[in-house]
Amino acid sequence: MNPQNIVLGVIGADCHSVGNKILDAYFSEAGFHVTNLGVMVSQEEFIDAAVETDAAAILVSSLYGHGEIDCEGLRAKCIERGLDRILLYVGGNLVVGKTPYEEVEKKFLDMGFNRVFRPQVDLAEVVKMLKADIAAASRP
Amino acid sequence: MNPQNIVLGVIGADCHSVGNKILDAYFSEAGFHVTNLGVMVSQEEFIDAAVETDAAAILVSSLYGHGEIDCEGLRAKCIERGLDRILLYVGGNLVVGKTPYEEVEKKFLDMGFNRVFRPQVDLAEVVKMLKADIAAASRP
Amino acid sequence: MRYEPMAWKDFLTQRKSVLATWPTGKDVDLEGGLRYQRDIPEAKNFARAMSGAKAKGRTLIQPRAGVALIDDHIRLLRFLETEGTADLLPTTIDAYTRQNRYEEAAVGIEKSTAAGHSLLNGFPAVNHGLGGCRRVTEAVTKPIQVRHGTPDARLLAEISLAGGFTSFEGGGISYNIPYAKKVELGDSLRAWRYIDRLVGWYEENGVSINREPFGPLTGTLLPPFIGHTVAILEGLLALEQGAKSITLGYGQGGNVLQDLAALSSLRELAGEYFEKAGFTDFDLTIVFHQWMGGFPEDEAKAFAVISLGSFVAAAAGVEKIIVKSPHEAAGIPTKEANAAGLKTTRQILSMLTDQIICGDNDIIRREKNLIREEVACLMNAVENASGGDPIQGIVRAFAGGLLDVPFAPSIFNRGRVLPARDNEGFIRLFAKGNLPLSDEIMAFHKERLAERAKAEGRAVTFQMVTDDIYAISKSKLIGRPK
Amino acid sequence: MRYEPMAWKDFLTQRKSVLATWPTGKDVDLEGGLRYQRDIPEAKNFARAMSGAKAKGRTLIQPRAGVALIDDHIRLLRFLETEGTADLLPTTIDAYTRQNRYEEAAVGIEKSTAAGHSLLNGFPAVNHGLGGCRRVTEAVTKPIQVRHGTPDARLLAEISLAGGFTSFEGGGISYNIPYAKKVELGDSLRAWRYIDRLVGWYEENGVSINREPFGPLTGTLLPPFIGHTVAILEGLLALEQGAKSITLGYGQGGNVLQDLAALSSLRELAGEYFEKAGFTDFDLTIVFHQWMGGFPEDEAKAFAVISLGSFVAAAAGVEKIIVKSPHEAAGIPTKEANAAGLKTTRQILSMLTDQIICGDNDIIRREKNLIREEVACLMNAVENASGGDPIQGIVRAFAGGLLDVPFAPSIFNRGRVLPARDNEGFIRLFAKGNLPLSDEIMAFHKERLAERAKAEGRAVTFQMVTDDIYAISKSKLIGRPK
Ligand code: B12
Ligand code: B12
Repeated sequence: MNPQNIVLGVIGADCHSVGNKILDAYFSEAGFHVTNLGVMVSQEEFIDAAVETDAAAILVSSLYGHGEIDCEGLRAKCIERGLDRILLYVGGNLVVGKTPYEEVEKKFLDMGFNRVFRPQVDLAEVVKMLKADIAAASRP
Repeated sequence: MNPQNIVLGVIGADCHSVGNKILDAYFSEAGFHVTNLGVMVSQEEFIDAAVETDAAAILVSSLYGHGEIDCEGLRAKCIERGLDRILLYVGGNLVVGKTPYEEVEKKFLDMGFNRVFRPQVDLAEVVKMLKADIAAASRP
Repeated sequence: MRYEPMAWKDFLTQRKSVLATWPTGKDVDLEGGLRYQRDIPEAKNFARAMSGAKAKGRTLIQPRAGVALIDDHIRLLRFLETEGTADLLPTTIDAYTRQNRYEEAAVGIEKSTAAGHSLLNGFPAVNHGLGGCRRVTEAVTKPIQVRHGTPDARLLAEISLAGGFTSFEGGGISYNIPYAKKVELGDSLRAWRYIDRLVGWYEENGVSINREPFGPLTGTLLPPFIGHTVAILEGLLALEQGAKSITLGYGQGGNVLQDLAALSSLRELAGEYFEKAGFTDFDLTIVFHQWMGGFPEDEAKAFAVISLGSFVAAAAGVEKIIVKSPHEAAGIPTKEANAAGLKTTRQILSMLTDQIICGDNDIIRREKNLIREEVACLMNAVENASGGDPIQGIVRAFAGGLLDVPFAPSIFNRGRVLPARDNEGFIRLFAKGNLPLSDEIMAFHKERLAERAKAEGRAVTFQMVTDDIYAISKSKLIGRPK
Repeated sequence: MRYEPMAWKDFLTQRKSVLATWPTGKDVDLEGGLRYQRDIPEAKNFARAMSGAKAKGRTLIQPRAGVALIDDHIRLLRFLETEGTADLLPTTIDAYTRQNRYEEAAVGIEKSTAAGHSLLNGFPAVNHGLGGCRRVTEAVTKPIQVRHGTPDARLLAEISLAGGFTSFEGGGISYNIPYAKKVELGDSLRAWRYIDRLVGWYEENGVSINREPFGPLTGTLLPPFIGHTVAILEGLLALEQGAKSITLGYGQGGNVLQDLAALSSLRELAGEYFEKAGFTDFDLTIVFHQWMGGFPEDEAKAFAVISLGSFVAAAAGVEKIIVKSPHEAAGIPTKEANAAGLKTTRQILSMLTDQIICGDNDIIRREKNLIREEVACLMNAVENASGGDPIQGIVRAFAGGLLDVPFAPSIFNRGRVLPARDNEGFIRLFAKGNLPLSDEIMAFHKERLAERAKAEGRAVTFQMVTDDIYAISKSKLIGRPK
């Protein structure tokens, strides 16, 4: 696992590209090697890229509301493909409609994501967490 | 009891005069003889005017929030002064703060008012009710 | 007119009886107040905040807020400065205190304590006294002002200024005519002479206290020139007694160009009249009040009204805006609703802060000229009636209907003036009562209203006025027939 | 460029395969659709509503709304027309349908039925088929439009137009570049040729169907001229196929004067380009979109953004405004939140309806000239690349970066253009990529940005762009450093 490498993308049929471009710039600036798959990324594409780059984390965005449907099963597929220590982060407008963040977080933690972020998250905080989480995951 | 005569005023230390002027014009137009006491009217002044004009109803306004304190005891004082069949209407922003109308209505009905109105009330409806209520009260 | 500060000796004599009108009066002493004020950090001085806003071209936002009990009031104000990001804080005084009915205010405090929530529509500062005021002013980080509507606010001023408030709203006309029924105008003017003298004394002693006459008056279809004349007169009376930091106000009328013209002319005319009267050492700033008439009940609509007012404030570049809440039509706002009004306002102001919107244009120029002439008519009439004494001039002008505020409750106001909107929503005069306006001016008003009447196929009657009063609360600017 | 309607024979051949792409396609027949459309009352025809608004100088309000299930969708729309007083209704299509992924839409319908609330971000009209669409269009009293973001919307158009919708949003560029990743531009343009031909056919047969290219594109710091060029090109392509009722759109940029200039120039330029291309029988109207970028999370602030957009719409006098809700930053709005956005908008529009606000002024004139020149640069480049065929011109222009939409997801978009705000909040170009703008024009953009950079004491970098993208959601217009 290369602790520098992360995979980034917007899942499903989601076309929201603005946040994705900003995340790419931000995490690159913060020292990561970002493989940015852009928008409309399938679970398979995420996993292929993670395998290929030996990534430490996959950062999934979903803005358009179908996150619940699109993200289901990603963790299981990762394990299937041998990515059993990979970190899964997800953020954006994850479900349809204004929903208390706690509910959303629980839903996606239950799906196997390590961390769940609201759209207003401070990216500096995310970088800190990601570095710490990767360090923890890298320990034998 | 003269079914045409009504007394109008804004109770307490309340200076809101705009609605009062409109009510005066509206009820006069609708055929009532309105004794308009204007703003800042005490319970005693209302009752004196009602006694003097042999009024069928007193229309109390309270806009400024102290309605609860200012209106307490008006019914008892009416009875004391022999106005035992007089109709008491009250309307406006009767309590401090945005409050469900049902709560406000209950509070003022309990105080002895016959009808309680929100500021958005349609005055045409009020005229109808008032005529009907006066007719009912005039029956032996 | 001659302007003369009140003799200090007379002030001190009066002072004794003023302080004796309620027990908390005895705690106040002038020197103690001054020492206390001197220790207030600059950042909390209202007058400085206002002149800072002028220098930086910023618009400061201020809510109205006041509840019965000290701790609740502090919690409310803190919420408004943190969550609401208010730049300036108020302490709105309850309506019993405004009428000097301190016994009833005491009952209100008791009942509020018992009920666990405020049964008063404001903070009874006199009853809470010096200590209570200081607890409040010390608990906040922003400059804080007393906002009320008190014809005779002498005791309130003594207590609250010594209590650390650095701005005091009101005036002998603007806190009588719209707020009282039977208070003689001469009495309230003399009471405010005292208050202005007190403010002047603080100024002489190096403590600047902001004074803000209440511009919107009845808040209901007020043609700009009436409010402007009152504001300028009260400004002159405050300057006469030594006040220096003067904030004149105007309430949103609803027609954007009329509002822009009004705001710009208020600043110009006040400056000119002040200087013509011989005052030079003053710091004039302008406050704009979001719509002061009946609000729509629906909160989404209320947000629109709040936003439109904020837009005008930004376009006009005023120093301060007084903010309404989405609860306006219903009742005193919760702290959340109050903060919501502030946040909407802030968002509009921030989005517009670097923008030029409407510069000057022909219509604005036309309206400014009109206001200038109208104000001149009224100011001349007061001058002529005054025999040299401004207070006499004002009292006589109101008695003769030369000054007349539409819809006001005071029996010392003639109440013959009836305004209505023209076909574009400008507020015009339908009946001028006895206002000393020239024939040309009245011809213009009438012509504009005739245009509307024609468009609506009805005559200009009181029904039109009523329709206009209801209009904004029914989602329109102009009350057209269905 | 030559404009030629698609041969009817080719249309019919293509039609067979289009209808075969999903089972519900087989229910659609052209004549049946026509008969159905002819029976729709005039008051429900979208094209007529738009031209009526133009004639009366009114601004109609329209929300976005769509949920997975038919009954819920009907309830939602009815609520928006009654409580929200919407003048025009939408049916927003879900994102699976937009990508022709009808199987996934079917899953979404199932899961939504199971969950008891919508798990889809729109109404899957293709899956619901002709019957479903007719139930919806019959259940409402207002004209209703399909709003989506579908590169290949041929089947959706067939079903929804035969299903009683009288307006269809989108275009071959505007529903590809911002909405898709790998769809060839030529493919989407040809798909939309088909759709426009279908609309043209209805027109030829006496049924007017409104067509609305999607103006705001990525909704993110879009300089007016880019959107305008795309809108004009899509207008031309629709006219080519016989569409007549054309509504061109523009999304709020945030600087009021730039927005006013943009709206006024969109109308002028489109008219001119349409006529220059030989089209005369068209009915052009303008739609303004309230802020299409990131919204503030706080609802009170969102109301301010909604209000400011409404203000601009009123000042510009557009025929239609698309309304956002206070939930925008969070998720698809509840029906109440959606209605709240409508009510705020209505209140602003009604208050301003009889007012003239900003007429023309020097800044608006400057910006209009700039936009005119910029659009000319781009239109010429497309013309030159076209070899006479507009579709070729557009495909080649995008390939060469002569047309380029900032922040778009499509790999057929170069994505080299970077916009940023100048010191007054006008959207300018920081990097022009390969856009064929003249040196004078670019010198103006650079100069204006340099002014801001100087004011902020930093260079014009990508950080500035990012700051500007976040700005409105953080209560500012310009993303200044702290
Ligand atoms: C204009 C106004 C003022 C003006 C009044 C000028 C004047 N002299 O009239 C000024 C600026 C002076 C003012 C002052 C104050 N105001 Co004020 N004011 C308003 C405002 C904005 C509009 C009132 C109005 O004229 N409406 C138009 C008329 C036509 O409507 P109306 O008054 O509601 O009257 C109609 C109905 O209520 C109904 N009605 C009334 N009475 C009755 C009786 C019967 C029997 C019936 C059937 C119907 C009926 O019919 C009337 C005609 O349609 C309202 C809020 C609002 N409504 O938007 C606040 C409001 C009434 N004011 C309020 C307050 C608190 C005050 C102050 C105490 C200051 C403060 N703390 O903020 C002072 C009052 C001091 C005092 N001594 O009274 C509060 C009351 C709060 C509450 N009840 O919880 C309100 C609701 C604002 C708020 N949300 O905080 N105010
Ligand atoms: C601009 C925009 C569009 C543009 C997008 C252009 C483009 N190609 O990018 C257009 C107009 C095309 C568009 C289309 C649609 N949109 Co849209 N759109 C928006 C809007 C207004 C802003 C998005 C944006 O760019 N924000 C700015 C960027 C910087 O912020 P961001 O995207 O949130 O990304 C940041 C954070 O979320 C976070 N983040 C994101 N992912 C991750 C992941 C991790 C691991 C971390 C740590 C952080 C993180 O960091 C990012 C950078 O700061 C939002 C609402 C809003 N936010 O105000 C709606 C919104 C996202 N759209 C929405 C919808 C539904 C759609 C549509 C389906 C149309 C519709 N039904 O209304 C289509 C989508 C079709 C499709 N196939 O995807 C909904 C989603 C609803 C929901 N979740 O319940 C929203 C929320 C609006 C709403 N309230 O209805 N949209």
